[in-house]
Amino acid sequence: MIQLFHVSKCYPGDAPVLDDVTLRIEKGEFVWLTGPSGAGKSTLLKLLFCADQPTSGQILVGGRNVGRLTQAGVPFLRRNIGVVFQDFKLLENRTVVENVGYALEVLGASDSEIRERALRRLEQVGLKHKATSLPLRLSGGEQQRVAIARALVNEPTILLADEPTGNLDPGLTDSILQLLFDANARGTTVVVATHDRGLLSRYHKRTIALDKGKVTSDA
Amino acid sequence: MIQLFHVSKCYPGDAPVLDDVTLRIEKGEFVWLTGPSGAGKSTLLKLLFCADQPTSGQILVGGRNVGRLTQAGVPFLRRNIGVVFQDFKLLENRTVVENVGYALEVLGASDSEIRERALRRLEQVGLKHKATSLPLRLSGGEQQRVAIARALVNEPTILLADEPTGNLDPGLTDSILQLLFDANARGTTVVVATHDRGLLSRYHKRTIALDKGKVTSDA
Amino acid sequence: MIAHVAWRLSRRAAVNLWRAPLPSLVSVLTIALALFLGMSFAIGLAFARSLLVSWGAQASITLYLDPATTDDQARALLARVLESEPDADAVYVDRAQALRRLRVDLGDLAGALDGLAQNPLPPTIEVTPRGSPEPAVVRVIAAQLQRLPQVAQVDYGREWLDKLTALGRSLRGFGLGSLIAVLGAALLVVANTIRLAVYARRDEIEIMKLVGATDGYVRMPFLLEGALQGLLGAGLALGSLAAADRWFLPRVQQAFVFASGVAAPQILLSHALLLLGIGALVGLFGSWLAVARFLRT
Amino acid sequence: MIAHVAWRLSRRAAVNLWRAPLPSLVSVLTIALALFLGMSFAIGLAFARSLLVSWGAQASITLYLDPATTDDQARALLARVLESEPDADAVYVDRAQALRRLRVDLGDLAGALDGLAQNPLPPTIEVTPRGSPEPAVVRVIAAQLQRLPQVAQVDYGREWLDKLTALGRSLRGFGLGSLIAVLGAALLVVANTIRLAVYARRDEIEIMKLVGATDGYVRMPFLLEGALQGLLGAGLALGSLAAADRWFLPRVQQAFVFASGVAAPQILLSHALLLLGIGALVGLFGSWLAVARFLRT
Ligand SMILES: Nc1ncnc2c1ncn2[C@@H]1O[C@H](COP(=O)(O)OP(=O)(O)OP(=O)(O)O)[C@@H](O)[C@H]1O
Ligand SMILES: Nc1ncnc2c1ncn2[C@@H]1O[C@H](COP(=O)(O)OP(=O)(O)OP(=O)(O)O)[C@@H](O)[C@H]1O
Ligand SMILES: [Mg+2]
Ligand SMILES: [Mg+2]
Repeated sequence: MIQLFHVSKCYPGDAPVLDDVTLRIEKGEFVWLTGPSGAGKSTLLKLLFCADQPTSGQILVGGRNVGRLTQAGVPFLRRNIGVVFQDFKLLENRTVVENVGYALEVLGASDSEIRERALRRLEQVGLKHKATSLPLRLSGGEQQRVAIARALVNEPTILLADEPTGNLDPGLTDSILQLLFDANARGTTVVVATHDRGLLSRYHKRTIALDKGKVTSDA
Repeated sequence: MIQLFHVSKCYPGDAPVLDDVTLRIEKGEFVWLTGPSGAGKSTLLKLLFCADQPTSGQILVGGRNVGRLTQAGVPFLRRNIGVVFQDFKLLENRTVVENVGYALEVLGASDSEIRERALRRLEQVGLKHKATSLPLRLSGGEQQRVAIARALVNEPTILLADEPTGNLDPGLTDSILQLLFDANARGTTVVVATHDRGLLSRYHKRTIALDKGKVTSDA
Repeated sequence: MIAHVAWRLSRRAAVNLWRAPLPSLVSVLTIALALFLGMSFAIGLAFARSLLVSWGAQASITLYLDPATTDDQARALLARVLESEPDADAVYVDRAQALRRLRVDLGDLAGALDGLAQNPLPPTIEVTPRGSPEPAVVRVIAAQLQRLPQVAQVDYGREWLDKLTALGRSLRGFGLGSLIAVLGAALLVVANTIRLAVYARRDEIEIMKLVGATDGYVRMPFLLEGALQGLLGAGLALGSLAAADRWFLPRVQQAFVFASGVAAPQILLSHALLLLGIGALVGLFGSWLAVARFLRT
Repeated sequence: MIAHVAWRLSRRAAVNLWRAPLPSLVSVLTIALALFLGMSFAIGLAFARSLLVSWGAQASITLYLDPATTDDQARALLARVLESEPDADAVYVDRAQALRRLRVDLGDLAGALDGLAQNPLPPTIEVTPRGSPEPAVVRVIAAQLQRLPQVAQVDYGREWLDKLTALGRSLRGFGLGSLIAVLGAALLVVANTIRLAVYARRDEIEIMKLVGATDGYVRMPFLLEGALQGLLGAGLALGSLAAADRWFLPRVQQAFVFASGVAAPQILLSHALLLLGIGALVGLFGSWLAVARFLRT
């Protein structure tokens, strides 16, 4: 499903952020991506949904070479990928339910369908009662859960979650992870970047460790 | 140092966010503030540095009644309080060292002193090499550490840290906490809001638990 | 599909206007000012030119008759004038009438005439060409009348007519030139203001793209809002023009008595529609440019 | 302390301009347009009025002499005129000269004169008051000259002089009124544009306050940037005016031949300084209002 061949990413004047990364993630896999702060986890995820281009190397997502996508092809790639951003990236001037629904709106779903599916996801993350709030009125953990609901709402074939539980208490963390596992069980390929050693040890899954842009272990 | 008497905070149309909270934190104490997502931890911290006003109740910080502060008094209160915001709140158009230095700049320190002290703090959080980057170019964990450096840079008498390690790997978490303990040892009163049960169990300190706006335990 | 997307986007545009009115407000105001200026400039120009034309047309030709001319001779002459210039009106003003007029014109200064031993004014025939003849035509008529007997002197304000002609020509060139320059500058400001309004919402554009919206889908609400802002701006400009027309112009009307005969500038429905159309286009196009700028990054 | 804070803030203003040029750019452009419009409006108004005054002043008085007057009589009369009106120039135009002039004036149409059996033009004395006498004064002089012997008719373009007087009066009222209205609207747009520019940086203001900056310290860099933007805007407006003066006006100069004698509008150093001062004040005050709006929340 996801393949990286000798991918490097450099910003001028700095040490490379990703350094010759080669990886293969199969369809339906669940993968932890871990590593210290600044290791390049978020950068790696960004490359997968084409928010940035690698300096060198090739990336295949769902069989397509991401580097060869046209300007018009990018949105269609992204619609098959749900992303939970580390900084949430919620639309400030839209309510919670509108934010979650936006991922469906771009697909051209009908208003009633958007609303129904968005509310269902919000219920799963425990935020149905905040549906009409604006994101700035939410607590950090609530914002994070809205971001998770949005990523899941259109049943993407790939789910990329960047530190999705950093602002959640242990109880919520487990229930959110259960949502990710459920999606995975329905066939979604899931990649979760996390620092939380507790999670890694509680849920044994394939774990890719990055350090200074290099893959240091993969098991 | 910090006292709350029957403090409540309500937003119209919602259940109260804080509900009759009475607390006393002594000078030089180190306190964990914990509770599930949406419990009111961030709101409580906000009230302490006057970013919001309680609906009812009195708050004393350093012997002053926060509710009675004039418009002009607020900045002077804040200069004695270092805050690590849950969403970092870095100035986008200033470099990392300028961001950290800003807390000193408002005190009227000289350019060379600002630079020197800001760089020292950045070194302590392991980011000296990113001093001239803009915050948007940093990883999540790096941004969080900049926020921590800024909170510590002017040796505040009170330090409020909202989820300061949510984006940090365990190694960094420990070294950052060590900085907080050091500040505490130098006399700073420290309040840290966190979800991380691991921290609570590793570092035994007074722990105040909130749930739905009420203090459920304090030990 | 198209219809319900359009409906959804219109709803969103309205909601955005409601939740964050400032950027839209500024765009609307700027567009309104630009259109108001352009429009009043154009109207002023048109008015000034028609004023000049009317002045040129009013240029009457005065035939000063030989002081020795009798009333009968003068009347016979008047008949000849009317006959030879079918496109002109003519009246005979005798010496006594001329003196009375002068007294009235002089007002307080009329005393200066009291010392006159005899009426020094010659009888005149005043010829007023009908229609709005060009200055050149007025000259020919004057030259023809000059040949009539008993006509001592023909006066048709040659000097002034020349000045008006030159002024009219210069208004055409200068006015149009500066209209274009000012409109260009105003458009530049409008485009940049819209860009600033979009800049204030650049995060929104970034997020929309990251969540899988096509460029077109991101652009759409901005275009719609831009067009709406343009329409509102044009409406505001029209409203101000109408208000100026209604409340401001009458106050300076007395200063414009000399312009009686020139139709007051009128805002026609077609002008209003044109202005609304221009407003919508400006808003639309400005938004397009602005969004394109932020879509690229 | 004050000095190094000022230096630091100036540095920051420059850095901000460099890192995020759009908001500043838009403010600068808007201020420039507003000042340019206001200034050229004021200049145009002043120019139009001095043009009118000069036209009024040029109003010469023509004494049509009795056709029977001999050259000697006419010259004696000229001497009397010069004596009685020490503030005026006067020349004698004999009948032959008058006819030659008419031929030249008629140009292509001069043929119309060929059929004349005898020269129908009377001799004239042309009196030109020196200085720029008011229309009323011109009237008195004309009335006095009327009393002289051999003077058949005095012509001083009464009708036109009245129109000019009225036009001048209306320009004063109408022009000043619309100048104020346009400047008011432009200021409104400028203020709102600056507010939008500050709005795009509202997060910054919030963070600064949370980190312990006093309102004054938050405001300072915005005020400085506002003043800088105002200065730049005024500079741009001045530059455009100078450019228009240099490149645009000469092109329409030929259309302005009739205005020879009126000093071309000049941008004086004092005007330039005034404009720069106004620009800085507008930027400063606009920023103050805008920041105050976001400091309160
Ligand atoms: N646009 C950029 N320009 C320059 N450097 C960048 C840019 N974006 C990221 N970096 C650098 O790349 C490195 C890796 O960043 P990345 O966000 O991938 O780290 P991460 O593994 O997600 O860390 P964290 O766990 O702290 O989120 C960091 O050192 C960061 O400073
Ligand atoms: N401005 C506001 N308007 C309305 N409700 C608000 C506002 N700010 C916060 N809330 C609500 O108050 C509750 C408590 O928020 P708070 O940020 O204090 O929670 P928290 O304990 O910090 O949670 P987390 O661990 O997720 O950060 C939340 O349910 C939130 O939605
Ligand atoms: Mg990251
Ligand atoms: Mg919180």
